[in-house]
Amino acid sequence: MAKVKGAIVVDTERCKGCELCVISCPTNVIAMSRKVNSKGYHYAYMANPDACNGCTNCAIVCPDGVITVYRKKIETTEV
Amino acid sequence: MAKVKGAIVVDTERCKGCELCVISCPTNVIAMSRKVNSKGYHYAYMANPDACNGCTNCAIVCPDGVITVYRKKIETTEV
Amino acid sequence: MTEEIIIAGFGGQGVLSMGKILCYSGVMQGKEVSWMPSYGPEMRGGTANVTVIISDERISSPILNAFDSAIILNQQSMDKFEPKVKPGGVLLYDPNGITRHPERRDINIYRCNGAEEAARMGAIRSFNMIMLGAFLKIKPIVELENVLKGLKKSLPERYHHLIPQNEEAIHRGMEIVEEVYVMEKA
Amino acid sequence: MTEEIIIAGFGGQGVLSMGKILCYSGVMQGKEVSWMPSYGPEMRGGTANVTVIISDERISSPILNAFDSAIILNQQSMDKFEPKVKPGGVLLYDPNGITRHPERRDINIYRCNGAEEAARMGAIRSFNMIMLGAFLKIKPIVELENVLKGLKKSLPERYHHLIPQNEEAIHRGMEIVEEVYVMEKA
Amino acid sequence: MDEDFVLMKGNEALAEAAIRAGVDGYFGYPITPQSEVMEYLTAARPWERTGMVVFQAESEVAAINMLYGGAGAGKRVMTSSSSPGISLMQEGISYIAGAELPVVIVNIVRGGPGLGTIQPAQSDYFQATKGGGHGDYHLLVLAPSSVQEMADFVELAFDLAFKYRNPVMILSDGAIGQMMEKVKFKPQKPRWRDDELPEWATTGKKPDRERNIITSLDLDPYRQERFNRHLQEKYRKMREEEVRFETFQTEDAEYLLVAYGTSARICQKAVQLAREEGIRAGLLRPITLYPFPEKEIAALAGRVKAMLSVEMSAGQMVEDVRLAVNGRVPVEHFGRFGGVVPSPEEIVEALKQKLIND
Amino acid sequence: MDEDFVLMKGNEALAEAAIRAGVDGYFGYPITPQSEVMEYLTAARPWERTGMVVFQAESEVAAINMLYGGAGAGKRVMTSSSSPGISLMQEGISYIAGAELPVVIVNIVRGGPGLGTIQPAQSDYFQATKGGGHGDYHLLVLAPSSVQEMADFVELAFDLAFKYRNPVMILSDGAIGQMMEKVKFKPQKPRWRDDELPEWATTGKKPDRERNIITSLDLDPYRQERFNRHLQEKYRKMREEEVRFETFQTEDAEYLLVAYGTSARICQKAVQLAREEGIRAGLLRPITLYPFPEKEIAALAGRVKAMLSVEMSAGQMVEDVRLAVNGRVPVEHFGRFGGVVPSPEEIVEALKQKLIND
Amino acid sequence: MAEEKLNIISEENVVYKKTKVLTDKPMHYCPGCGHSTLHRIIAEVIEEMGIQDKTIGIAPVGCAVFMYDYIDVDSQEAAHGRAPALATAIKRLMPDRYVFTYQGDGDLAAIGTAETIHVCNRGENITMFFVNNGIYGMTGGQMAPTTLTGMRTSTTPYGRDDSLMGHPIKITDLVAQLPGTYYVTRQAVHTPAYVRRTKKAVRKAFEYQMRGKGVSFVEVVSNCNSGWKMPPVQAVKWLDENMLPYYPLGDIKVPEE
Amino acid sequence: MAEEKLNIISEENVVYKKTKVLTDKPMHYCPGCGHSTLHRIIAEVIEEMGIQDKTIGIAPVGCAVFMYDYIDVDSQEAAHGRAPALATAIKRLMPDRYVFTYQGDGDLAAIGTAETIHVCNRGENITMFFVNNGIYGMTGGQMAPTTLTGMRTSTTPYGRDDSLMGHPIKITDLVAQLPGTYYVTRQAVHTPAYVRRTKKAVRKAFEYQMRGKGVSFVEVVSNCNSGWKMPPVQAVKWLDENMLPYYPLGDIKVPEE
Ligand SMILES: Cc1ncc(C[n+]2csc(CCOP(=O)(O)OP(=O)(O)O)c2C)c(N)n1
Ligand SMILES: Cc1ncc(C[n+]2csc(CCOP(=O)(O)OP(=O)(O)O)c2C)c(N)n1
Ligand code: SF4
Ligand code: SF4
Ligand code: SF4
Ligand code: SF4
Ligand code: SF4
Ligand code: SF4
Ligand SMILES: [Mg+2]
Ligand SMILES: [Mg+2]
Repeated sequence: MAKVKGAIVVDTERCKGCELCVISCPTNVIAMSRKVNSKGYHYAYMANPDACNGCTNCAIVCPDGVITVYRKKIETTEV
Repeated sequence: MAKVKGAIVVDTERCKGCELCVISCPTNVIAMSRKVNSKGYHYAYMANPDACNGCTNCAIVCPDGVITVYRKKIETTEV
Repeated sequence: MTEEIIIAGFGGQGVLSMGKILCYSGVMQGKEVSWMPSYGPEMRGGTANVTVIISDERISSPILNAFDSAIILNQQSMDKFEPKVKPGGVLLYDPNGITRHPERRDINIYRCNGAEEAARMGAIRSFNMIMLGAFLKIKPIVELENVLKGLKKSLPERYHHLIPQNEEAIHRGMEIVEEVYVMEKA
Repeated sequence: MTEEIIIAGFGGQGVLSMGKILCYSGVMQGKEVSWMPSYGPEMRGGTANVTVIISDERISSPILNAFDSAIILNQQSMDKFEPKVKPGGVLLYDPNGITRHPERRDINIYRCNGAEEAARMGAIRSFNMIMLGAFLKIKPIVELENVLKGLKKSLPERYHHLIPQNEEAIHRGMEIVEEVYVMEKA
Repeated sequence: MDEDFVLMKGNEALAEAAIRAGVDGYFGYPITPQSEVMEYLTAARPWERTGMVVFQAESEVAAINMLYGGAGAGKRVMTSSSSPGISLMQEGISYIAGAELPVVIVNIVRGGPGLGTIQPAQSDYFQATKGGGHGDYHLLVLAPSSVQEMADFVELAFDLAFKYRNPVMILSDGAIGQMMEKVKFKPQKPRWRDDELPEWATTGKKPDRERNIITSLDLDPYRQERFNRHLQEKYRKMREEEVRFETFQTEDAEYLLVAYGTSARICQKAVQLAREEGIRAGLLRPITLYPFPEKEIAALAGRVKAMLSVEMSAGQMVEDVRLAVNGRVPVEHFGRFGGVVPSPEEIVEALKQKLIND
Repeated sequence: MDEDFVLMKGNEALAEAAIRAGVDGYFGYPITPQSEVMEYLTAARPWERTGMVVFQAESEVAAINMLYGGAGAGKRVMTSSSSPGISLMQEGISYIAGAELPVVIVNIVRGGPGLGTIQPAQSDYFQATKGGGHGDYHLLVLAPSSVQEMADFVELAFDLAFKYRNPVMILSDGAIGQMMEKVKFKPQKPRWRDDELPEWATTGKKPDRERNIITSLDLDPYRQERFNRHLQEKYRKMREEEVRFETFQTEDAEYLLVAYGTSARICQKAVQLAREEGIRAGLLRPITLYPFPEKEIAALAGRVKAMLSVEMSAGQMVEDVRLAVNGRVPVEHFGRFGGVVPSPEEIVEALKQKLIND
Repeated sequence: MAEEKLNIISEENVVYKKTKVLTDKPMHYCPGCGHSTLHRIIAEVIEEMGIQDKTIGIAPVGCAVFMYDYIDVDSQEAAHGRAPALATAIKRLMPDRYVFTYQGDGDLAAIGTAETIHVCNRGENITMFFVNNGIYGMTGGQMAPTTLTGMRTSTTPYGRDDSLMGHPIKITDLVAQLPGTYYVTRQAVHTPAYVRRTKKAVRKAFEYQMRGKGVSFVEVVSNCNSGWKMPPVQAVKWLDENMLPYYPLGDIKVPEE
Repeated sequence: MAEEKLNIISEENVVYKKTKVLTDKPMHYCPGCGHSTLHRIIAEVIEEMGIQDKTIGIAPVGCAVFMYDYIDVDSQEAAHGRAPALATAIKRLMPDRYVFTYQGDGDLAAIGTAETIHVCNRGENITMFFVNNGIYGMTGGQMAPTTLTGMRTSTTPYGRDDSLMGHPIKITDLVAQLPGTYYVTRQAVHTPAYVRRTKKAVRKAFEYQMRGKGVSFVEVVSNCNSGWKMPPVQAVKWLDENMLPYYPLGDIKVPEE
């Protein structure tokens, strides 16, 4: 059976830490880093990467367009 | 029996000859003089004074407010 | 030669176009000309007037306070411009509607019953051409031939058929103009 | 005496109010003072900074290009203001979030781990007072007594209960400030 | 007599000249004594002749900002108004100067301040030449003094506007706008084709170039200062290259009248009258008010005894005359204003009283 | 140390002073760097203290015309803005001058032209002093150079405005508006009662007087000219009576700096630095920019070797200095602009290069 | 009969004469111009309400610029389009006075649009009179935003082309949408019946101000004989046939009371 | 699993990335500001429609003043409130270009009201974007005409008082009344679903321009975290709870097609 797997890449230097992606992710993939970037913002990262299905919600809502989303169908074998 | 009689006085020097009074008089009292006032306007006058019933239409429509209207109940004897 | 003229009357009497035709006539005769109307809301229902200057030299101010000649077509204009004619100058007027006739004795006064004549001719709109003719009779500053050329230039093509009628009016004006008071020549 | 100070960091770090308290302290000590913030949209999400001048004389320009002292609270401000400290001057900074530490050797450099200390004290908002204490330790341009008066004047009445906490923070700052590089006295 | 001459009002001549110069767009709002400009344009249907856009805006504020947009797109656009309307445009004019946009603005001046009168005046000289809007900018200002110049200066104004990427003002007055004189027009020029538009214009970003941006904003004061120095350099170049003026009997003049526009016409007559009285008067007529013919006036200051600035204002250009003369000879002002036009006689009188009796 | 002093931004001090002066109404529109004026006023609730109206208008155009209305009704009304907003007000200002209405307009100048920058500048000098709007009018212009003066000049401005029935401008800049300094306020004054309003105001026609009319219109040019002469007479009187300035070390000065507002503060330091180098410099600070201290500068022209007009502009006030000096000594200009504030050191440098090396 | 007439013309028989709140100065308006009529109506209402000593009128730039010469109340002449701004300040500074604005269609619906919309949105407690003659009268008959489709004016000599200029704007309907207007009505003054109706509207408009209700807005569809280039009688006919169908008379927003 | 992830992150699997019509310059907007999102949407639509080389954008004075730094099209920066005037001229002089304006609520609904109303009445063939964040963001959070009742701003520190300032203006509903607007809609951008819907609206708005339909007007109700003094997540919640009830989302005027 095919399962859809997703991943995001956050341009952390340009992330402004607004957290709109966090609240928009249906699968709670994203959290805010405790570290700050050079602008002083805590930036978003995939805290829970396995849950990402590549729905693009986060990227679409990200004001600064700093998220790139990848998606792939992956064949899995039912256990 | 009482009959209502009217009369108007036109301030001919201030009349601008627009004729709005003429077309507003229900009893066709008013006409425009062939003479002009010092501004060059033909002015309104009571051409048919007997017909005036003092309804004030002419005065009310006169843009420049140059008409004064008088009205009086007059006792007449039916012939 | 410089001739400074005021033409003044009611709006609708053809004051402005009389001035324009006079100017075009001047141009046809190779003169410098200027035409300066009174403008703005005071025109409405009041007087219209135009200052016309015809000269051999470049014209300085188009706005004047004193005139060689005045062509006057109503009482208000008479009141306003009679005092502004230069001593020795010309005042031409149409007596129709004039209640106070000109009184000065240091200018030359002429009368032309233009409105009446225009009505008689059945061509009310030619009134201003009659007055123009009258004026040119008194002050032949432009030749008739150039006036006709000027008329042609100043009228849009579609009105050119009216030129003969206008010409006739000019001639009538020349004929009917009357002296009222003419100063003795010094 | 004239002391020209830049205080620079992120918006929200209390930069402007630190400057204001310093000024009020100066006023209490009978000095002339001026406080000039950076203003406008570049403040948003970027740096906030304020130029404070405390002097015995009337102050000329409130806007300066070189400073006796710089109190620096983030990397951007470090980049911008380290070069603008006058030779022999003072640079005080909080190392939290600083990636490139100051390098000049013609100025005196101090460090105060204010943010960390504020967190430790459970009073994050006292951060700026810790830094103020650190600065006053290095440059005691106003007496503590006047700083407390200044604090009182600059805070609205309803915040006066916070003064003891602020005082404590100032003392903490005085204690924890460290020398990083101090020039030899000439 | 040349049959090519026609008689036209100054306002109309300007409008016809605009069509013939291949102007792309006129945007305006009615106001006396210049409404004939738009009236002529709408009657002449230039959209059929050249494709020119003639547009009645909802206000002068809108009109001047339409100019900004149109000029930013590389088009040749103009407006006309009279004093109160021009005052309303000051923010927009400053923006246009700051964005370095070539536009032509016509002010047919009437007497002020406020609603004032509709009669001719020259009391907007300061506003035009020193900057009625905010910031260190200058318009290039042309002052026609005849109907012919009302026509001729339109194309000149556009040439200068595009040469310098700078707004140009034609500063005239109600007398010249309303009077008819004979005028001769140049033949029709085509409007610019799309591929002739300036390369800085916002015509749509082609793949082979960076996007074009029209703006007057730079928050960084040092860059802003650099930009302002560039503007100043432009103005210096204008002062070097664009000064235009006319002299009349200045060769042997002892007394110099300085006047522009309508007052210059009258001064020419005044010079004649003065000379008839044996006073050796002359006239310098600035055609560009900015840049002002300061060198020429300075040079004449070495030759005449005194100067009189004759203006239909309470005394504005006189400051520029004084700045040029720099104290070497007395400079006086004579003015009628609030809509009054001086006569040649009173100018001669003023010359005698203010300069000679002194 | 005087406990009565408080630290405030110039903008805030002006606002507080307005309340205390018993101002009736403030009408404005936000713009950097002066929005604190309205922000302070709305936070201070003066309507509860004095009944003062504080009103955010839909635009600067509306605001200036609200001033017209309010002042026409005899009330003490003011606005504040910064350069682009002040440009938008030019028509309204000309109307106010033409209707002889006493209002106070505050311009916290920023760098231009156009949207420019929000940093401090002095490039609206011409607009303020010569007339940015149309017609022969003048504002009376006060130039504060400290937060204390921002406060003090409000009441002064209203006094002068009502004395002359003329708009008064407080011309300041972003530095003075934004900086905090110590300031001391006068006690609260009451607002005028209805029966204290001027008798020309439109307060409602009482049976015992003719109706009052506020207008700037008179179509008759001769009456309009008469009215303009009346205005000119008023300006003459201002030049006679209202010139304000301050000098600093001019007694023995060989070189005179002329500067106002922020640049005057910096020049004071420059004078000290220059004197440390043995250059006998002095400073004249015009406090009124119109009327300009021309007599005082003319007098100094007899004593100093040269003058330097120091401005945060490309050179505007320098013209007034030159006009006052009238060629007797060299007058140069030094400016930083577009939002850049000069340093005392570069002023000394300019003094040496432009005046002494000459 | 002659005796009878003489008899009638005496003070006690007067049933209509010019109100004293109109001055004696002859109005400069063209013959038959509706501005004159509306001036008279306003003056009559001010007299009848006895509020002359508390009323401040604001004249526009437009033909009515000289309103202050005719209506005998304290008056201000506003810059073109800005009467509502003046009114806002005056009313807020003197809430117990009656403040009215008087504007033409160019003034109110073109250059002054922003002030019109915002004063109506804010609900300033004032009375606004709006004379819609579909043209710029004062400046010589140029197109106004309210000029009818196809109408010839001096800037639309071939007739207004809506595809270029948009449809004639119904600003009165627009302001009626705004929460700050309390009473919005469209009237006319070219027949005695209309005059009577308009007078009632004018009275209401002032009475609502008395009661602090916000903006009362009275549009008067009027004629501009000069701009339309028609004699008055023809103009009012044209008005009936062309203006009124597009600008129908009647109340647009009436208070629920 | 780690391998799988690596596997996924490669060009061919990209399902969303920043459009090339946005430049690489980081936007200066505050964290979470809707301006950024709307910029991105507009840029995406321009890319998708392939009209970058024919589009001219007009930036306002307001936080979006630097739009020209981010959206990679030829751009002009208008004076405060005047973007519609610029657009009118540009479109009339270059009818085959795509012209859009972008304005805030102060810009479009306060100082620029007259230009807004008239461009919409004339039906200029342009696309208008209107970011309604109920405040003057750029200048530090002063009241806008759209500021909600009771909302605190830096010029209404005790909350907007409608009895003094009038009700928050619904300018979008107003322009929908005008005959020159063809498509008028109110959208938002603070959730993925809203972003998707807004993108469709933006696309329509440009397509109608392509078809010469007049004004397409897209309001975006947005947040101003700095002006509202709230962190972004709280701001969008506040937006949902306060702005949207007063400014309900959805189409206001849709063409009958
Ligand atoms: C700023 C400004 N622009 C233009 C004018 C010229 N102007 C005077 S009245 C007017 C229009 C008048 O039309 P309207 O408001 O409809 O009044 P009406 O005369 O028709 O009653 C115009 C454009 C002006 N005085 N001021
Ligand atoms: C003529 C003028 N007046 C005022 C300003 C100051 N100003 C700049 S942006 C702005 C308002 C911005 O608010 P808005 O349009 O809502 O945009 P936002 O920043 O909220 O997106 C103001 C008043 C200006 N630049 N020009
Ligand atoms: S693509 Fe979807 S699932 Fe993956 S992080 Fe983004 S919002 Fe969450
Ligand atoms: S939405 Fe974008 S900017 Fe905001 S936290 Fe997420 S990645 Fe960062
Ligand atoms: S009062 Fe009536 S009847 Fe008499 S003239 Fe007037 S309109 Fe006619
Ligand atoms: S309505 Fe009045 S002005 Fe007109 S003709 Fe009659 S009396 Fe004369
Ligand atoms: S021009 Fe028109 S509006 Fe003006 S007075 Fe004449 S008719 Fe009335
Ligand atoms: S101030 Fe408001 S509108 Fe401006 S960028 Fe910040 S959040 Fe956005
Ligand atoms: Mg009208
Ligand atoms: Mg906003």
